[in-house]
Amino acid sequence: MSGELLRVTDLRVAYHTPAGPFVAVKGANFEVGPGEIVGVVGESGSGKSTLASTVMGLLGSNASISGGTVEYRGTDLAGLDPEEMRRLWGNEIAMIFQDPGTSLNPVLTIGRQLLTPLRQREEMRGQPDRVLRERVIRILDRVGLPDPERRLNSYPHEFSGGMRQRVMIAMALLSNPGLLIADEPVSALDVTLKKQINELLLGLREELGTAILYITHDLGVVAQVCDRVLVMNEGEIVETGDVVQIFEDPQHPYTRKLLAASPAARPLRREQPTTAREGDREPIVEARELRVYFRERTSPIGRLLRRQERVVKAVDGVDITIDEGEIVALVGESGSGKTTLGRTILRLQEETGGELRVAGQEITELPGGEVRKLRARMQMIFQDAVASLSPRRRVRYLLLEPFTIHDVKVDDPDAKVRELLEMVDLGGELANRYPHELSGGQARRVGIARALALNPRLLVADEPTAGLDVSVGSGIVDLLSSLRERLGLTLILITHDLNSIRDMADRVAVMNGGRIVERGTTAQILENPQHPYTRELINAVTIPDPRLMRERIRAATGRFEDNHPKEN
Amino acid sequence: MLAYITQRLLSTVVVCILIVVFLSLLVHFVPGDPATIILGPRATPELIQRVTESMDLDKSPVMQIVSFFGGLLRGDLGTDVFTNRPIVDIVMSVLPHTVILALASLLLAALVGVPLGVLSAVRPGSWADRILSLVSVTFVTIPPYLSGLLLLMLFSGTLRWLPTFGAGDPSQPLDYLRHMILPAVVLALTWIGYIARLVRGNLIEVLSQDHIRAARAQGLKRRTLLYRYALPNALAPTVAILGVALGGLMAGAVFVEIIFSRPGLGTLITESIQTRNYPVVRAATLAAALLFVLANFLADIANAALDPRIQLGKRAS
Amino acid sequence: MAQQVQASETRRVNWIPLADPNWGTGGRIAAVMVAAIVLVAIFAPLLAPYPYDAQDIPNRLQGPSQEYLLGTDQFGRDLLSRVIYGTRIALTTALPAIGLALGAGLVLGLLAGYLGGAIDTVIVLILDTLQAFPGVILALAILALAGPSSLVYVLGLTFIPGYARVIRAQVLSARSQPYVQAQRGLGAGHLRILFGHIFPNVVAPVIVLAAMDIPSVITLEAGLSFLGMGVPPPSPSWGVMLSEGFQYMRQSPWQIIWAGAALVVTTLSITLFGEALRRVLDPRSSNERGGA
Amino acid sequence: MNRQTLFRILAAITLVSLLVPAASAQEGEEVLTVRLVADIRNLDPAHWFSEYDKQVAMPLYSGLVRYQPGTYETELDLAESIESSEDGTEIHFTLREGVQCHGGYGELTANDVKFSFERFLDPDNPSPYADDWRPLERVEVTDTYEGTIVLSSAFAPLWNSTLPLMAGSVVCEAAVEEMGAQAFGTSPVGTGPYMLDSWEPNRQVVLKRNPDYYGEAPHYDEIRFVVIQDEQSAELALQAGDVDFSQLQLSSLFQLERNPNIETVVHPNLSYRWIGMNVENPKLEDVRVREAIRYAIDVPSILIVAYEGMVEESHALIAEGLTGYWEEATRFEQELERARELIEEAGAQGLQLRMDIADRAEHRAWAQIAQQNLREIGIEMTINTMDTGSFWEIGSGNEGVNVELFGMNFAMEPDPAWATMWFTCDQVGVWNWMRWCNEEYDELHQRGLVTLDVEERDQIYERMQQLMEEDAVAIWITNGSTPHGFQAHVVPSLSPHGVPEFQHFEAR
Repeated sequence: MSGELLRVTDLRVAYHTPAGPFVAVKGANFEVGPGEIVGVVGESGSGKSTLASTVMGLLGSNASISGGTVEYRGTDLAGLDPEEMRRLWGNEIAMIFQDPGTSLNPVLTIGRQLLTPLRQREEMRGQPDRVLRERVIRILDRVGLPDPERRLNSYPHEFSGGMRQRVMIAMALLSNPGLLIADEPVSALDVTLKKQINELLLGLREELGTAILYITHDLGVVAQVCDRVLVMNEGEIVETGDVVQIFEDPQHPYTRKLLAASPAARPLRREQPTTAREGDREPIVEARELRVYFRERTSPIGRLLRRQERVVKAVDGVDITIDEGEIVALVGESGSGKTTLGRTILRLQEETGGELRVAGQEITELPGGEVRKLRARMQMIFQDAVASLSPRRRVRYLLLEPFTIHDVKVDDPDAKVRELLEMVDLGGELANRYPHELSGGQARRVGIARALALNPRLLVADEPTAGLDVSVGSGIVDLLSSLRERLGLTLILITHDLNSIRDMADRVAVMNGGRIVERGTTAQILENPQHPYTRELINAVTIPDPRLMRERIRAATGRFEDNHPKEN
Repeated sequence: MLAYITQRLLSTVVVCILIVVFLSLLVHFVPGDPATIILGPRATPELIQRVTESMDLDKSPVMQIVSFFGGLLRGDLGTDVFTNRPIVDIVMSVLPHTVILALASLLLAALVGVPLGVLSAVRPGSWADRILSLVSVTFVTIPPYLSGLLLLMLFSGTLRWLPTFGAGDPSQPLDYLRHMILPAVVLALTWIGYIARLVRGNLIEVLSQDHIRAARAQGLKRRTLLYRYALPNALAPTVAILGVALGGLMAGAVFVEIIFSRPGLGTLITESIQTRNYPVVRAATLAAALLFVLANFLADIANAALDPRIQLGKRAS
Repeated sequence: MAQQVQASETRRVNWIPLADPNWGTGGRIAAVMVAAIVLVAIFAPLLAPYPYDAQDIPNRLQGPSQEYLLGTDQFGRDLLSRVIYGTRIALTTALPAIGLALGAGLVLGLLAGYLGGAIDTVIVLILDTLQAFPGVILALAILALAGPSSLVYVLGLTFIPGYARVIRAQVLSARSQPYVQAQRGLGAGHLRILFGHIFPNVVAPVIVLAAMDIPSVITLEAGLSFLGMGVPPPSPSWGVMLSEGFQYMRQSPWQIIWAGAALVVTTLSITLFGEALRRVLDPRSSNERGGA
Repeated sequence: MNRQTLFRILAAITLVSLLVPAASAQEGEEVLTVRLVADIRNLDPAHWFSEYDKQVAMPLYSGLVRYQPGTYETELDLAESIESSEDGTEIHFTLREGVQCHGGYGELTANDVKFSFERFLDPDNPSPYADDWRPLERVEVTDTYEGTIVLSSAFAPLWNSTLPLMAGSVVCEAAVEEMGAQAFGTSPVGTGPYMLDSWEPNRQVVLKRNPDYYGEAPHYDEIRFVVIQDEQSAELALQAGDVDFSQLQLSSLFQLERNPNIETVVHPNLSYRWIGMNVENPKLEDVRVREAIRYAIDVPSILIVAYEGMVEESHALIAEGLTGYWEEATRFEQELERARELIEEAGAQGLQLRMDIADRAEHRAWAQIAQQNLREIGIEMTINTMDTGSFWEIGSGNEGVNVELFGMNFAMEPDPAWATMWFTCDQVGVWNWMRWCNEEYDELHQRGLVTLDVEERDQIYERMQQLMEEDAVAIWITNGSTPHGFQAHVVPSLSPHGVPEFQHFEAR
């Protein structure tokens, strides 16, 4: 066996589109050694996922290799027939996918999904079921799934996201593959889970010697897990090298740009030009004991039967005051109630109890018409930017709609649209597009422009950078900052990523389980967290600093009591 | 689950009440005095009076409904004015024929339609797919009265392989089956096309999903992938839609039963409408509606069994 | 990613020319067929060589000849003319019926889906009831009530639940979409949200459904005519032609051949057209592509 | 042999066995399979509903007299002797001895006869057929086997249609008493050559030979009536040999005549069919308009299209072969010129009319031809098809005035009184949809009922038909025909107007 497990030589991959071929990978050269973790990092469209699929041999029918070779242990994968390829899969090369929610078969028990491929392995022929089961249970135990024997009969939807990803990993590792291709394995997960899974992968590498080709857009994750890294841009590998070297001494301008755009690279906001302490200035939002409970939706007939209703306490007694002109970040993991709180402040969600005053006005009792008028003054930027724009309306219509709704005369609609688009650094030519014809960043900007159309005083931005490439995300952050300066907005930022607000937020409120567990200035929270949950959050955040991340992993091995192994 | 069943039962009851209300109102407004029509030219006024009374037609619609449900609770739907038989007996005597026909054609349709759909879905856009798709669309669009008569002419008339009429003798299973073949095939044709199309569409969608790609990446055999992994996913929504589409089956059954001279709910209801035999129309329609509700219920359960994510009792939205 | 970029480029609907690749060959053929069928219906008086009810009893039940290209029926009426006018009957009963079902379904579905609660429950129960009625039987019962002039309404009625359900489901799913939340966030009223934003999203799938349902209505109309409850004579409904044709099948099979062919070709064309339309209007389901 | 092969073989065997008809009935039993157009409903002689009820019921019962097979000549049946008094009001009969009821209900006596006839007039359970026994005062039982039917007046239809048909069928009193009048309709007990074996609604009715029958045993051991509504299916069933005897539609005859295994027979029918014109409707008040319509409508064309030209045109109410047949009725032919003149005279140009018909193929044909014919004389006529149920209602009550033209079939029994009774004045708003009222006609109808002399009755009924013709209230189409097809091995017995008499069927 030669030194390399995987050797990719001058690989070119093209998609066939009606408009002609589109080359997604333009001559990639790299290799992966046994037991090595190689990161492939790049933004959307950089071709990194295509690269992963190509190596795996899972290209769709609309794409093909147009040049170069992919050799695994010296065998050219392109030369294999489907049956040989199939044998390779699972046995030699395994893959874990981005979204554990959709990558498991929803209608089969996980036991079956683990046993079926095992049963089809040649070396497993003739083995009694009991042996296979034991093996499955062992590996599930290994990836940290509690009570694996019983959970064999569970369906994927009965697991949490993190557990599903563990099951996926177990599945990939069933027969000790030499190479594991991990396509964004953690990007759909919350920060703490992200960390746990990455730690698990590292541990498994140590234990089994599996090489990992790790695809990600997150430089922090690369810093955390990879030995070497390939930086991809527009189908080309622009830089490759040892992870510490790349992060500390990037050569290619694109790599530098990427690192600079990373939110963690931004300076921490220390000076507080607009506000000193809570309550100093005119409070624009005051919530006392605010509660929002959700009941399970039942039909009237079901209600007649007085079925037990399950109540989810999304917001459970929150006090918060936000002053005029402030930027306050609500930070927490999914399910912490941060989005619900934001929506409730804007009266997009009925509260269950408590008081809520906006601009000095008690708004919980306001009739619908009054609330609607109030909407001109307070706006929201939604997390899913494209979906929050009505799909059958053009941008122009969407941007002018706030004026129509609130009966504001617009003298020159075209000029207004252009003005709004310019405000968010977009060209006027976008006015005639439909939302789905916009990129994620453009849609977000249109959402912001629409929210700002009526000059609101209060803006709630729900995960404004989530799902965006780092450079686009940092653009949005810059935009929001400058708008705040220019317009004197009050901003509530809802985010799970503490990094993304480090140079923006004046104050931070950390939420967990519907309550605010800690609050303080951004610097206080980030540099001197008090609450254990806050500390855990901060600890879990990935930062593009390989040394720091490795430090943390080492420190964490004792602290995270999951079943994953200690480093040797 | 119990709560779900209770809820289903309650809504079934409401549906039944609405159906009876609707039919009673219909009786009230439909031209044609049932008694006169039933008795024919020779009816005497006293006789008309008697029939009117025995059909509850002298009562207000509200009272008709009340007395109908009163009877229903006692398992008594009244007596047919023509034959003086209990209407329950009449409906129950034809009901099995319709149910068995429906089940047989559904089974047939599933046995043929699912493989057809799979065959198309494996290679979408191929010639086999194009031809199968055209065939299934044609099956869906050919009305049962057309295919029924043509098949009857061919297999019973010209070739004389199969009987020309009736349901056969239930006590002789083989004979009964022989009589079932053509009607079931005719009724199944539409369904074969329908199921094939549903399965094809769903399967193509499932095959493009991440979990299939993930399963492929584990080196599963193609057959395993297709039949064990993808097909169950594709069947769940198919089954759910079939439940609702069962209503269409009754419509087809009307034609099939007439053409093949089979006793059944379809023939009973159409005939009773023509003769204004309202108590029978009401009872038989109710039976048809209950069949539909039951079929839907079973489809929902089957759907939940096929797809563990679906929890019965959660309102589908 | 490359695929997405490509998809969004083709997503723009190309109405007039059939250039959108989502149409597919079959879809284009079907579209042309549908156009032809509509034209035949509109220009029936110009195309038909004879009035559809002109009798020529001495020449009854003839096969195709120079005088009567497709032959004659039992009254000696020209089958070609009757088939041509039959297109008219099929479309003039199917289109208003579907329009009616669509209208009523929209109102019910929008109300039920958007308002929810007790109104939703009541509407759903009514729909359940309508649906639990076997369609043909409901139609027969009401036709007996209101006479043949009510045909269009009856046909429409039996199709209401389908639309109402689809629309309700669409509204329910749209209601939970971020863009509806966003509209509320902008301060938009219910009417604006319902008609300005949800409605346009609901309409496309429903239009497709309507296109797919037209054949069903035509078939049902023909079926009712077959049972003797359809359009009154001497209107040349294909269903009437079929049922009468069967009676004379032994003497002259031409009537069922032509009427059956017209029925099947028309329903087939419209169905395939509807499918293609769905691919074009809703490219998210474009994995359906490649159908016949 | 592996599993798959085995499975294939099993499947093949199943398929083949399905194609082989199951052996029907017991060996050696002769079964006659007869198609019924619609299911039967009630077999009680006093409460039957349809023609098919009657056809199935007739073999179950015996009467005092019966028609000789294939004729309207009566002969003795249950009665050993039967005599009418001079004035026709007292009919004395003596029964055969030892006639046994089906199912062990004992010997038939004069009491059963009394019970059977008097129940028609039972006020507690009135029969729709009470008219058949309208003048009946009582039946006096003078001895176990002897009795006298006492009428209030002479009753001409008694011998023609009452005694030899359903109204003369004798039921067993004990059975009716035991099971009640309601249940009797579905489990009839008589003394006829056949008895009811089973009846599965919408599927089949089976009659079995009565082993204790007093007369000559009928040929078939079993008669199986199967319901086949659809005409094409029935024709196929006959062709395929699944059915031995079937009523047909005329258009089937062409095909069946070519089949050497099938024989067909066409009898004229008794029923009378006409296009009626409502004289009370303002549009048709003027007799000239009605005459014009009568001149316009081309009945021979109707006969070609609706009946394949295989029936005779009728020119008056009463069918040929019955008392009262009017030979000299005017043969109207299409005379468009004359029709147009009449319209002009009446000033009825541009008249718009509506014809109401029940949705039946033959009526649709009438209406469409009439529509074309009337267009020639400048009358636009629309066709209003209705389902049978709605149609039966349109002529009733005062609403009936709105009827304009209508197509109609009336069934009939072999006595002219059953035809003329519907057009009297008191039937206006009931069944007289022409709303034509003529005092002389009404008087003649009454006289016809009590007149026993055949020639005198002939004159009465001819005059009545003449009155109808003068007022141009109807366009007579035909009495129709009843085509039947049967396997060549069957020797059927049919009345002169084509009513099958199953008890007399034989095999070749």
